[in-house]
Amino acid sequence: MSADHAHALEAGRGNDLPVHRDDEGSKTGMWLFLFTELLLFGGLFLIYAVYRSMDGAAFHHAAEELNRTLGVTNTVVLLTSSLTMVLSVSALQRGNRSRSLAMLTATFLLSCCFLVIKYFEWSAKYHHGIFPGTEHIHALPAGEGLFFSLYFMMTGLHGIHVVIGMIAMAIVFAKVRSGSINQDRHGALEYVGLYWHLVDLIWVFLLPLFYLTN
Amino acid sequence: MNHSHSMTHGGNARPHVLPDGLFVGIWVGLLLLTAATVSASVFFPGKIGILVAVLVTPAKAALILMYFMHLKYEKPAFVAMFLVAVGILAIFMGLTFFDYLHR
Amino acid sequence: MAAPSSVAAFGTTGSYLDTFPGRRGLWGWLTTVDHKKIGLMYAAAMFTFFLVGMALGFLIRLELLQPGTQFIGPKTYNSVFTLHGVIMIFLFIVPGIPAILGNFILPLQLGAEDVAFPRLNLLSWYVYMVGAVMALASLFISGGPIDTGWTFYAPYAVNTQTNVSWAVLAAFVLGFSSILTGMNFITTIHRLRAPGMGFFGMPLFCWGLYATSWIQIIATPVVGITLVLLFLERTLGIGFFDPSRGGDPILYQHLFWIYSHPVVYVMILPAMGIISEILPTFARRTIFGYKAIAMSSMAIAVVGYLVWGHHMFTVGMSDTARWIFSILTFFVAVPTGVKVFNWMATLYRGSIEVRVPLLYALGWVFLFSIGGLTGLANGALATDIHIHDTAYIVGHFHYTMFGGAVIGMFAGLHFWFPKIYGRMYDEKRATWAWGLIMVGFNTLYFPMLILGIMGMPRRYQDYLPQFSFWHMVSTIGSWILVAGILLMFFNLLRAIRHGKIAGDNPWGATTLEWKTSSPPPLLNFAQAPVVTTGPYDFTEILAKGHDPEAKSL
Amino acid sequence: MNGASSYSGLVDRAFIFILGTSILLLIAVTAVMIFFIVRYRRSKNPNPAQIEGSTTLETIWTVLPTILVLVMFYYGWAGFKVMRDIPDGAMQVTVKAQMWSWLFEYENGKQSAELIVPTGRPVALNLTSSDVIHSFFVPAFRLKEDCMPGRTNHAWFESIRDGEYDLLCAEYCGDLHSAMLSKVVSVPADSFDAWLGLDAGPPTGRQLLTLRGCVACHTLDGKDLVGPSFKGVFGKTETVVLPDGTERQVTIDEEYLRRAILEPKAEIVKGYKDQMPEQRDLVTDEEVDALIKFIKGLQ
Ligand code: HEA
Ligand code: HEA
Ligand code: HEC
Ligand code: CUA
Ligand SMILES: [Cu+2]
Repeated sequence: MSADHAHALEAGRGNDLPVHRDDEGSKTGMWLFLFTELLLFGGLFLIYAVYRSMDGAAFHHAAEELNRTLGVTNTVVLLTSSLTMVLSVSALQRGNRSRSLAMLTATFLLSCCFLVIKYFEWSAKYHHGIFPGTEHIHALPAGEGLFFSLYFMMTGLHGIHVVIGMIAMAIVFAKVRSGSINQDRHGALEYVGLYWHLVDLIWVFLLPLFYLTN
Repeated sequence: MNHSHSMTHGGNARPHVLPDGLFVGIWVGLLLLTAATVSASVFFPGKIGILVAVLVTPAKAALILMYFMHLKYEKPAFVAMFLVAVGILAIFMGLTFFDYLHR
Repeated sequence: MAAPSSVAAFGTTGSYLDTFPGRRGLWGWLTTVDHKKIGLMYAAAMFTFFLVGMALGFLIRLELLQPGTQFIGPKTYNSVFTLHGVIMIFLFIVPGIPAILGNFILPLQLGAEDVAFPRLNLLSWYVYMVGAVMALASLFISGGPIDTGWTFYAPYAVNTQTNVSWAVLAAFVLGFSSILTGMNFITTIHRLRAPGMGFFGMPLFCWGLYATSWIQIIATPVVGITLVLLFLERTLGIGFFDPSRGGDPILYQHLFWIYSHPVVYVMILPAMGIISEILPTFARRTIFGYKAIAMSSMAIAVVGYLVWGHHMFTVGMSDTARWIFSILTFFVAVPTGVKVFNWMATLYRGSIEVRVPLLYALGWVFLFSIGGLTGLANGALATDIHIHDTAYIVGHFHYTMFGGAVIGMFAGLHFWFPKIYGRMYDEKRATWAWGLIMVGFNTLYFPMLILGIMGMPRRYQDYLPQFSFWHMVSTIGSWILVAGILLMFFNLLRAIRHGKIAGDNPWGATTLEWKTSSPPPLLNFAQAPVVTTGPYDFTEILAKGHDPEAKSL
Repeated sequence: MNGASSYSGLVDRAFIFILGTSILLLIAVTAVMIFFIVRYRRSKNPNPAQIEGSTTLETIWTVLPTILVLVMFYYGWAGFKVMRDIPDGAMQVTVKAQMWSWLFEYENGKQSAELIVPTGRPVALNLTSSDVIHSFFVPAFRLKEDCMPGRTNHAWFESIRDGEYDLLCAEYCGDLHSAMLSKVVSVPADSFDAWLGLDAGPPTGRQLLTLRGCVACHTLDGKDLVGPSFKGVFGKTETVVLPDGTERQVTIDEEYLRRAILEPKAEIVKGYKDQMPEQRDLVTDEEVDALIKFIKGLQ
């Protein structure tokens, strides 16, 4: 029971209970959430492993269609964005707000860059008729069709995560600027960072599975 | 304050902040490792390329986890929980392959 | 812990149920972040679905009264058992005990004001409701009610024209709700234990919830992605589970059971926790082998991840995988056995008072033992080949899910009812309801075990004449059971308003939730509890000679 | 129910051991429970003993059940192993499951809708499906194995007694799952050989309706099942729905019947669902002719 709780009640927030400040607890929650994310992708990794073990040759063959340069570029982009992200967090922890904001902006721009490259990659595939549900993909040998389905599912799910990460970045950006996230209360920025590194971590695995397979 | 739990105060302690140079170093390391995998797959496609990827990718993941995600400096409980999650994922894979590899 | 204003003082006295300054009425409920009210909101929603699910089960039995079509044709029958299964599993029993009793009791037992993330807790409820509404919507939106069985096996679920797409998305959303609850509980347990309460000082119900939560957060995402893929298979034709595109329907089953086996322990572990609370209370002695019971919950959760293949012994898995999954399956039985034996030892030289919660707990031990022991014949290869997908399996899982998880929940409801509402139900009537449930239950489900061994397949709308007799017995059992369940609900609902005032600790129990008033105040405790003894230390109770009504049934 | 396959005894032995042990355990647990409740009721035993636990006891009831379940596993595995070891030289039968009928094909190409087998000779089954998953289940043989689309599963049995045994579909497969029944008929070896060798010429239209599983969905007597009855369809005028949703009137003639059988998805009879499997690759031209001829004659 705390004074600010009483305050909250008086302020007419009704029976909203105060949320205790417990950074360690929030961090625990965040990591647990990351585990579920990991396992979400885990299902797809499992499918990948099974079908590759069943028809490895088709996977090698199909992977030649993918653009390795773009894949590697995107890896560099994401790794760099992870760096700027972590620098943003530590800047705020040292109390350097403007540097933190700058680094966050850099991260955001890098993730835009990632998505743009991804867009060109996907649309090139799309124009070649390689997309789930098209005639072309159904005409391919079964193993190659599965490879492309996996490619779209896994990079697609990853892409969704990138977008969610960017939205989260935008929100914390506003809060850092307004000061509600600050040197003393930097949890939210840190958790967005953790999330972002996870997105990066998953990409680290996607790179060899898709782009370096041929 | 906070009568219902004792650890709260410890829980909100100032974090220890790692030097930026370390992060940049990790980043360079990650790029080098990426370069290693990519060149292995270009110049030694096939077994060696795959072997390098299999060895290097987890190393990259470990760097991200330990430093960027700060896991190295968290309480051991966090590391343990992480290992549980990854371990169970490995079990899912392993047991499934008792089916697929022995058909 | 000075409470500077009268409003704040309200948070630690009075009842959480009373109208509270601020938001009132329905709005007050829908925006509350109080774990107790959220628990009751889950109860309202879930028991409604439970009744619908039971009514569907009742219809199944009526149709199976005799061979031939009584009044439900094959198509309708298929939708009825599918909905029955989907409602019971995804809407009721998987989230059930954690969301209702876990929410209400966990923070109280830990001596906390609330769960770690109260707002997230409310969000889980809304996510649950969205999932539930989607599931119900799938009945009416084009295509008609799903007819795949709760397992959604590919390729049937990919080909059928009924509305599988909505239903699997609903299950995905519901999964999210249960992940959020799991995260919340784990964090609560790690962070909000009262001063003096170590991990091994927690009541065993908390251990049950802890193990459960881990299963929820690790296994649920796997089925989540699987169901999304099933959806995409239907809409885009991605081919993962479609043999004509090189996909493998067996892989779907692997992914489905990777989640759906562990999830049976999500249902049962909290129920086991409830039993571990009730037995010591009414035997008035400390539980036998606290550590073994706590650790066996964790062991069951871990080993539970290793056995999913036992649902797939006939699908054409490799023989190696079949025997490995079989032997692993048997290892789950061991920690469960440890629990059962420790519970029996807890009764030994106790001072046993037979009250309604204890009756439910004892009934639970009997029914769940049948359920678990019948699981052994499923786990052995030669025998499972014969009984797989027969009425024997239906018998097995009703004994475990209904006899175990649901009866466990009933036990918990009767145990904590006086805490939740501060009032006591009519114990005589409750005993009658219990008797009817026990008799009806066994008359309903035991014949299924016999039918299955005779070779009666499950999901059959019609059957061969040699199965008639036991089907009829089973249907009659369902009538008895209905009477018992309705009587039980009537009794509890009536007591909410008309029950006698119960007192703070009517059973003479020892865990923290009994040390606050009944019903508890908004912030649970007037005085921050500090723990100095183990959870089942009866010294104080015995010294007081505490015997509020000194009566035994 | 008596077992009728060479290995049913082994399966029954596993059942007896596992269920027997289980019943004993159940009785023991229940009896102990009731005894304690009565013996230590509060009126009789007002002062409870606070026993925290006992490592010895707990070890015992961890180790003993472990041994017990390992024995159970062994019995289950022993029975199973025999089921999986298909004897060399077993007679091969291909089992084709489809919604909602069974077709058995022998090595010499002979087809049958019931599984006729020689008593005392091992029969190896190659199980497949042309649509969704079905499961081949003969309770008397203690045998069950799924029929998977896109792959072939294997099983075998040896009938030890002449007789007719129920054959059921044990994997849920849609509307008429519970009607997907057939029989295994076990006959003496010499009469089996005679039957198998008997060449009755190509199957007639009537026989094809059963062999190809048409009668699972269509009746010959005017009743509606999943599809329209064949009785009196020829010459009738009815409405069909094309894939793009437009409707059209057709008069049923031979050409229409051919289309309806080979490419059912092209024109769906109004009021029915698109459920009929395409027969294009399943029936030969002669067979279609025979089918059409037979349907024509059903007035
Ligand atoms: C709450 C739910 C619940 C629980 C707790 C269990 C518990 C167990 N289940 Fe069950 N099961 C289901 C719900 C559950 N099950 C459902 C829903 C299905 C069907 C799904 C579908 O197809 O639709 C199913 C199906 C199922 C199958 C697949 C059958 C088939 O389809 O062919 C198998 C196979 O091994 C199995 C085994 C077991 C075992 C070994 C346990 C063990 O955990 C049991 C352990 C308990 C005991 C053993 C009893 C108590 C112990 C003693 C009295 C001590 C002494 C005993 C010894 C150690 C020998 N179950
Ligand atoms: C917790 C889980 C749970 C519970 C409690 C139940 C409860 C019941 N189930 Fe359940 N059952 C499942 C889970 C459950 N079931 C699952 C998962 C399946 C598998 C589905 C599948 O194959 O996919 C299944 C399948 C299943 C079958 C097999 C169908 C088949 O394979 O062909 C049968 C058959 O008898 C059956 C019967 C019953 C009955 C009679 C009840 C009894 O409890 C019902 C007793 C009835 C009452 C107490 C009714 C009370 C109320 C009223 C009569 C009126 C209510 C009024 C209003 C709504 C206003 N169930
Ligand atoms: C799975 C169920 C199923 C099976 C098996 C099946 N059919 Fe059909 N059949 C249908 C349905 C449903 C329709 C109506 C919809 C349509 O026109 O496709 C139909 C329509 C028909 C029609 C058109 C009838 C009319 O009134 O226009 C003919 C002819 C026909 N089937 C013949 C056959 C033959 C011959 C076989 C076996 C080789 C067969 N069917 C097997 C379900 C089935
Ligand atoms: Cu075929 Cu069920
Ligand atoms: Cu299971």
